[in-house]
Amino acid sequence: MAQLDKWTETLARGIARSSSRRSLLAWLGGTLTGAAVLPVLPVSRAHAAGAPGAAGEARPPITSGDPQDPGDRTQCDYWRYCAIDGFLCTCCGGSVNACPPGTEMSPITWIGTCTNPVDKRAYIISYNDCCGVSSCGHCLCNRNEGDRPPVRPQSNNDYNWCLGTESSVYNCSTAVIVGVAPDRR
Amino acid sequence: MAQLDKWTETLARGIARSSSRRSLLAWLGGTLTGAAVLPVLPVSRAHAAGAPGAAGEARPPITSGDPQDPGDRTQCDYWRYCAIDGFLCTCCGGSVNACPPGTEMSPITWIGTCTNPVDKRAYIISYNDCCGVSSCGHCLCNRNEGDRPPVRPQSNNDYNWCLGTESSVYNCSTAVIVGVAPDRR
Amino acid sequence: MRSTRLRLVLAAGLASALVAQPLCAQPYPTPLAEEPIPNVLVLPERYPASWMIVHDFNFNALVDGRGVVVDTNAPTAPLKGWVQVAQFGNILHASTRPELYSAETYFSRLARGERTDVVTIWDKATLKPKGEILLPGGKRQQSVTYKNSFQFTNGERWALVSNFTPGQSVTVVDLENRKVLGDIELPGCALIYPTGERGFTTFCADGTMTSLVLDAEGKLASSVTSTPIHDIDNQPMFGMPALVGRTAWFVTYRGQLRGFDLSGQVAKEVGSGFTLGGADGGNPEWRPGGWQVIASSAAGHLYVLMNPAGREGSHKDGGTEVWVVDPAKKARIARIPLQGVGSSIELTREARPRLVVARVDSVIDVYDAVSGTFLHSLGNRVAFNPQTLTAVE
Amino acid sequence: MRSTRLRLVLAAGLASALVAQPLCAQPYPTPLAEEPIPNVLVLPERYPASWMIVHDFNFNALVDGRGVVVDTNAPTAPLKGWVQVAQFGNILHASTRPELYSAETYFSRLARGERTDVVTIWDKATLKPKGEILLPGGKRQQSVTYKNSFQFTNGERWALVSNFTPGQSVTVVDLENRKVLGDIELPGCALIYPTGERGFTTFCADGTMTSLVLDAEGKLASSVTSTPIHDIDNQPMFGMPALVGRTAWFVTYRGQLRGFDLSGQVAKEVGSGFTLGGADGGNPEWRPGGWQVIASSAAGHLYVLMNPAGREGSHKDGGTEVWVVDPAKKARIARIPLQGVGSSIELTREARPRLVVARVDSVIDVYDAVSGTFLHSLGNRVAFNPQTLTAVE
Repeated sequence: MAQLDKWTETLARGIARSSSRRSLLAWLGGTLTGAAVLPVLPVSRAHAAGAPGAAGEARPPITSGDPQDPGDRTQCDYWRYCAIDGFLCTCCGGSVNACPPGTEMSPITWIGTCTNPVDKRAYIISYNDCCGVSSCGHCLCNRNEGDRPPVRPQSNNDYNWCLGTESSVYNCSTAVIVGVAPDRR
Repeated sequence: MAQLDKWTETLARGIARSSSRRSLLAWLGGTLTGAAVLPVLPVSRAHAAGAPGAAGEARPPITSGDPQDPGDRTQCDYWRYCAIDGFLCTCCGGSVNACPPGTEMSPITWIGTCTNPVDKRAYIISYNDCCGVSSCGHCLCNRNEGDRPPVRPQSNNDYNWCLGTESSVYNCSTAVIVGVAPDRR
Repeated sequence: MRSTRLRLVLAAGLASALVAQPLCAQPYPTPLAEEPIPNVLVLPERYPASWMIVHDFNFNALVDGRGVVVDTNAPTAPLKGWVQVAQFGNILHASTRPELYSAETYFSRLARGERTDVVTIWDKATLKPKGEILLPGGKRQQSVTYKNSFQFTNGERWALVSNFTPGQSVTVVDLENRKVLGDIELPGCALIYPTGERGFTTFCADGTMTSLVLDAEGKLASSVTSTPIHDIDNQPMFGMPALVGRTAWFVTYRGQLRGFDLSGQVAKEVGSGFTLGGADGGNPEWRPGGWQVIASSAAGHLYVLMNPAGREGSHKDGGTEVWVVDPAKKARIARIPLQGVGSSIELTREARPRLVVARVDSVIDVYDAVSGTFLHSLGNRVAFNPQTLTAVE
Repeated sequence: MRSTRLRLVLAAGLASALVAQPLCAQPYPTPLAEEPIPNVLVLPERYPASWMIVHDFNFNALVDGRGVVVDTNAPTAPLKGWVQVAQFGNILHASTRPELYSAETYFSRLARGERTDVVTIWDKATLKPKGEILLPGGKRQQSVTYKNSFQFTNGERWALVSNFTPGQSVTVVDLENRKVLGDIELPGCALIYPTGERGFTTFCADGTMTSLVLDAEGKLASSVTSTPIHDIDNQPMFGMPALVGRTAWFVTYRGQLRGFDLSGQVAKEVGSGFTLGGADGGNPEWRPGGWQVIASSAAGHLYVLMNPAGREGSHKDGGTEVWVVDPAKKARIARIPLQGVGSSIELTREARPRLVVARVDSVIDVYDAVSGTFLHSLGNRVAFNPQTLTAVE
C-alpha cells in the first residue's frame, strides 16, 4: 500500500517534469474533459477486430431496468464501457459495478468519461479490476478511444491494474459510476 | 520411483485376489490379445461426441512416408491411436513416438493393441504421456474401446499417467510401437 | 488504508471540480447515483435448491480447473462465481457447514517445481479460502474428475481423498480440526462410496467390493470383502452412482441398473438389478453414454443419459436422450429427448426438480424433470468443460 | 532407475511372449520396427532463420502464458515446443548464447498465495529451465506484453526488467552471474530501448526521452533527458519499434514514421520523420493498427500493418494490409493485402525474408516479404493468442 503513496509522488514528479506543469487535479480535469481516459487490462485481438460491442458470445441481455441507464451490460457497446479493457464482470458472477464473489476489487484504477445516450450526461466511470481469481474467460471487451502508449500509464489500458491487491491475478473488470463530468468542451 | 515397485506389488496382489489367478505376464497377454487395452488421460467431451477421428482442428496431414504405416498422425483415426486419450504429441512439438522439447516422457503407461490396416499385424502401442509442461491444447483425441472403470486402472484411460516424472502436469500423449502382438484369438 | 485515502482524494477532487452543467429540456433531472467502491458480491451461506456446483475441468489449461457455483434457474447470469480447483482436482459441497472443499495439486512454478497437494476449505458465501490442509506424499490421485475420488464420511466431519501412485490408498482428513488422520492402503481397489456412519466401500479389480469401518482416530477398524459382484469385462459399472437415500444406483455400460444399500457398515446389493430396456432407433443399440450418466430425483426415480450409437467404447461419447426409470417398478417411465448431445446430467432438489444437462459443446440445458419439457439453456456461459454437476442438497 | 527396470521387464516379457504369427500372402514381411522409449525431442542450439518466438498470451488463462518456438516455414508442424511465460510475462531470445529468458510472476496457489517474480533461464535446445533469478519486491510490470518491457543490454550479459507498482523502475539483472544488480528509478517513464554499450533509453510522460548509461555494477552512471519530442496526445508512437541496425523506427497512431539512432549513449532522432501517406478506401482513413504493427527487413525496409477504418481508438483493431516503406527514400514502395485481419507482424531474417502475420483469429499467415505473395498459413495451430512475434537473429 505504501507503493500507492510512491505512485502519487511519481505522478506528481512526472507532472512536474511535464511542459504543461499541470497539477494533479488539473490533469484529472483535463483528461476527463478531453477524450475518454482509457484504463484497465488486456487487449484481446480475438475481439479487437470486431466493432466495439462485439463481445463474441451470444447471451441474453442484462439491463438495469432503469430507462435512464439503457443498454445490455453483457455487450461491449454498453455506454459505460467506453473505455474498458478486459472481461466484463457482468458475465463473471459480478455485475457492472461489483466484483464476483471470491475476488478482491483493485483499490486503484483508471477512469473514463462516458456519455449516457439517454440523459446525455457525461459520467465519470471507474474501471476497477477484480483480482485474485484466474481469467474469467467470458465477454472480453476492448475499446481504445483515447488510449495512449504505456509511456502515459494513466491513459494506457494495457497495464494490469490489480495493484495493491493481495494477488495481481486478473479476473474481470467493472464499470462503476463515481460522478458526473462537466459538459465536454 | 520406489512407488513403482509398490505398484508392481499392488498389481500382483490385485491379480492374486482375482478369481482368474492370472500371472502378470498372463494378464498382459490376456489383455493384449483381447480387446484393446486403453490407457492415458483425459476424456474430452468437447470431442468425445464426434466419431473417432474427429480431432477438431483442420490441419495438413502428417504421414510417415512409409506405405506400411499409413494414415494422418494429426487425426484421431490414425491406426496407432486406437486406445489413446489426450492431446496428440504430433500436434504439440513432438511426434507420434516422441515428446515435445521441454517435457519428460512418463516412464510407465498403458498399452493398447492396434491393428495396422496395411500389414494387418496387431501392434503393441505404448501411450507414454509427456509431462511437466501445461496442456498442449491441440488435437484432443479420446477413443474408449476396451476402456473399463477406474476400478481396473490398467484398463482405464481417465488416470493421469504422469507418474514417476518430476512433475505430474500433463502436456500430450504419444503412441509408440513396442512390439508385435500375436494374432487375435 | 492508504489506497482508500488516495481514492477518496481523487473522488473528492472529481466531485468538487466537475459539477454537471444543467441541460436544456433534460427529461432526467437527476443524474444516475454514484456507486460504492469497493464492491464485491457475496453469496448466501445456504445455496438455493436451483443451484449446482459445476466442475470446469478446463482441458486447455488443466492447471486452472474451477468449481463453478451456478444458478440453473438464471439463464441470463448463471455463473455466480467459482473456487479454484487446480490440476485434476475434485470439489465437494457440504450440507452441514457453509463450506466447499477442493482437493488440488499445485506446483511452485505452475507446471513444474515443488508439488503441493492440499484440501482447500472455501467459504460458501465469500468464495474465499478459509484454510487448507496439506496432504503429504505427493500422491493424490489425478484423473479426469470422479466425484467418488473425494467424499465425506463421519457426518461431513471428515473427507476421504483417493491416492494413486499407481499404488492405491485413501487419505483420511479431519475437516473440523484441519489435519490429516492417516492413510488406508487399498491395493487393487478404487473410488470411495461412503457407508455407515464412519466408513466407506470401494470396488476392487477382482470384481469384489470391500466395506471398511474407521475408528474414531480414522484408522481401519474392520473391513469386509464381498464375493465377486462386478463383471468388469462384460457389465462394467460407471464409476459414479446416483443416490436415492443411502442406496447407490449404478448403471453398467450395457444398461443394467444395480442398487447398493450403503446405510450400514457393509454395503449390500438391493435386489437383483434390472435392465433399462431397449428402444427403436439404436444403431447398433441404445446404451448409457457420457461422463456423469445417472442421476436421481428426490422421489426416487433414476435418470440415465442414453446414446443411440451404443457399442463397445461408446460409453463416454454422450447421449441424446435421458431415460427415466422407476426402480421400485423396475420399469422405464419416460424418455426425454435432448436439445444436443449431453455428457453429464444431474437433478436439482427443488420441489419440482429440474434436469440439468451439460453438453459436449460446453452448453448447459435445463429441463423440467417431471414433464421432460425443455425450459431454458445456460449457454456456454458457465464453464469451458463442464465435467461434473453436483446438486445442492 | 527402478522405472526403467520395470519398463524393460515389461518390454522383455512382451517381446518373448508375443511373437507375431506369420500371415499368408503378407506383402510386408517385416513388421514395423520397435521404437525407443523414452524419446524426447531436442531442438538445435541455433534456431534456423525461419523460426520465430511467438508469445501466446493466453487470455483465457493468463497464468498459463507461453513462449512458443515456431518454424514459420513448416505449415504442417509449425509448433516446435514452448517455454512457460506465466502471468503477464515477457520472453527474450538470445543470439549470443543458446538461451531463452522469461520474466514471469507466479503465485504459490495459482492465482493467490505467495508471489514470486523471476527471470527464468531456458536452454534453447531442450526447452528445460537451467535456472532462475528471483526478482525482489513483487513489482515486475504486468501488462499485455510489450517486448520493450524486458530487454538486453551490455552485450546480452544483462537484462532489464520493467517494474510498475504503479511506481516505475527498471531492475538490472546479470544473466551470466544469475543475480540482480539493482534498480534504476524511472518516475514518469516507461519501456526500455537499449542504447550504446551498456544503457538504455526510455520515453517519459512529459514527452521527453531519457538516455541512461549504467556503470559496470549496473548502477546509474549518467543520464541525459531530451527536450519534448513525443506528442503523446496527437502523434503518439506505438510502444514497440522496428530495428534497422541500431536505428529504432517508431510509427505513430496517425502514420508518421520516426527513426531514433540508439547506437550511442544518447538516443538521437534521425532526420525529420515522414508520413506513410494515405490511400483510397480508407473509412475514414488508413492508419496503423494492431499490437506489433511495425517490422523491418535486413535490407532496411519497414513494414507497417494498416487499418482502413482508422480513427481515434482504432490503433489496436488490427489491419488488412501491410505497407512497405523505404526510409532512405521516405517513400512507400508496396502494399501487401492480407488474407485476414492481422494484429502483429514480423519479418524473418532469411536470405529472402518472409513476412509473418498473426491474425486476430489466432491464425498465423506467412508471405514472401519481397513480392508480398501469400505463401502458406500456419493455421491456429501455434497459440491461443499470438501476441508478439520475435524473429530469430
